[in-house]
Amino acid sequence: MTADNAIQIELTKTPITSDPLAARVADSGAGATVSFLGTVRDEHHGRAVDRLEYDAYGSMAQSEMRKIAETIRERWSVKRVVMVHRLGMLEIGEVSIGIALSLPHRVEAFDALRYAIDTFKETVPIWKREYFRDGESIWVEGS
Amino acid sequence: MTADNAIQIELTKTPITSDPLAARVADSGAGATVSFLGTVRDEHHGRAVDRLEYDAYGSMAQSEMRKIAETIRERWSVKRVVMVHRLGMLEIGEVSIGIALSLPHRVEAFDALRYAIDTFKETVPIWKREYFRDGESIWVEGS
Amino acid sequence: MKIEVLLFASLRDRAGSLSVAVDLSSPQTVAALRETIASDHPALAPGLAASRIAVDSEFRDDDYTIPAGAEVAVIPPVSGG
Amino acid sequence: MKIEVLLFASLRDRAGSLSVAVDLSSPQTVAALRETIASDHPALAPGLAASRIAVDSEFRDDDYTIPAGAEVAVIPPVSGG
Repeated sequence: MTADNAIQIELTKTPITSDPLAARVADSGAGATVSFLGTVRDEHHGRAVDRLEYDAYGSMAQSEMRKIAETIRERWSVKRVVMVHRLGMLEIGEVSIGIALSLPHRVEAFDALRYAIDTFKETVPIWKREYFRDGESIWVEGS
Repeated sequence: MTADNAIQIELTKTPITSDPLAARVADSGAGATVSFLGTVRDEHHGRAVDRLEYDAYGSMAQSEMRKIAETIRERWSVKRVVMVHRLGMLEIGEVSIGIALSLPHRVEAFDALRYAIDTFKETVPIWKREYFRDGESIWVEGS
Repeated sequence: MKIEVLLFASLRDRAGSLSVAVDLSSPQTVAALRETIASDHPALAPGLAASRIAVDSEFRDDDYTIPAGAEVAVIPPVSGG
Repeated sequence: MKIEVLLFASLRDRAGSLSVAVDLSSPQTVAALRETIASDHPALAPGLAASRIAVDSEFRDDDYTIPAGAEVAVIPPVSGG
């Protein structure tokens, strides 16, 4: 059902950069590539954040990520999709999640991308721990 | 009204790569970065395409691109935006347009990105000439 | 049936461990699992109520019967992305 | 008023040049410009009808009066992106 490299799923402890993401979904039949990067912000509800930690239920996270990729390929004319989430400790400005997908035409691109990130935030078992500047840290549950 | 580098507009004869685009809109207050890349497809309405040429009314193209950038910063909470269009001759798979923007939260990202590319295709005076494999070439007018 | 239940995020901190063992009597449903964890580990009860249960990496409703040897996990509301 | 009108895409090919010169009599509106180009350069008439007129890099309606020294261009439907 899926061509070589049509779906690429990764959990990684090393920094995510955007260029390889877009390049990894290149396809001669694709006229549009869209990508989403989530980056660590310096505040959360007005409270200064120093850094974040992400933990995952790895095997299930990868299986839920794959489901999202398969769904967007079934529902829209997505050619290729790459979905990467960072784990471990992240500094401000670092990329926590990267999603890129390629399609023949742009019209479906935005709905497919929005579905991917919205669904990711509901179903993929990954949790964020926020380390505030004031020294406290909390697990965030729900987004 | 606009911070340093909040709006970056370019017409370029050199290849566009995606990484610098996302990196160029990085902002410590931004939690989401989205990008759109348009790439040259190998066919148009079923007819094999060898390459494309883009020509622009340069000064006006830049002014219309700037208007789009200013509008998305006014209408949505866009922090930074970069908008680049390639001119001259392009091979299959090369990037013709790149738009990247950063925002505090993802919710507005997709509408802002869609508005930017849709409006670009209506208002920015740039024209595409398609060179078909059968030897013919035509200026495309309207998308 | 003995089950090792995987914990994550705040539940892991509350339990002070990566998992808890429960002895599940018949019927071996997700509902029964929830009740057993809550009574054996009261500190987990509030977080558990807000969590979903995954069996072999699939979210399962309360009436689902847990097969022997399954990998079971409590999934608090996720916050990745 | 003499105006050098910039051409692009297929209009440039049809004219065989990057621009055409027109001598615009009063009133110097965009509508008058359209009529003058079409009558002086009949080959441009069909493409012109489908095009917008830009004056000093702004799209302008037919009733707009073109100021002296303005940069004027015929903008066929665009196809960038």
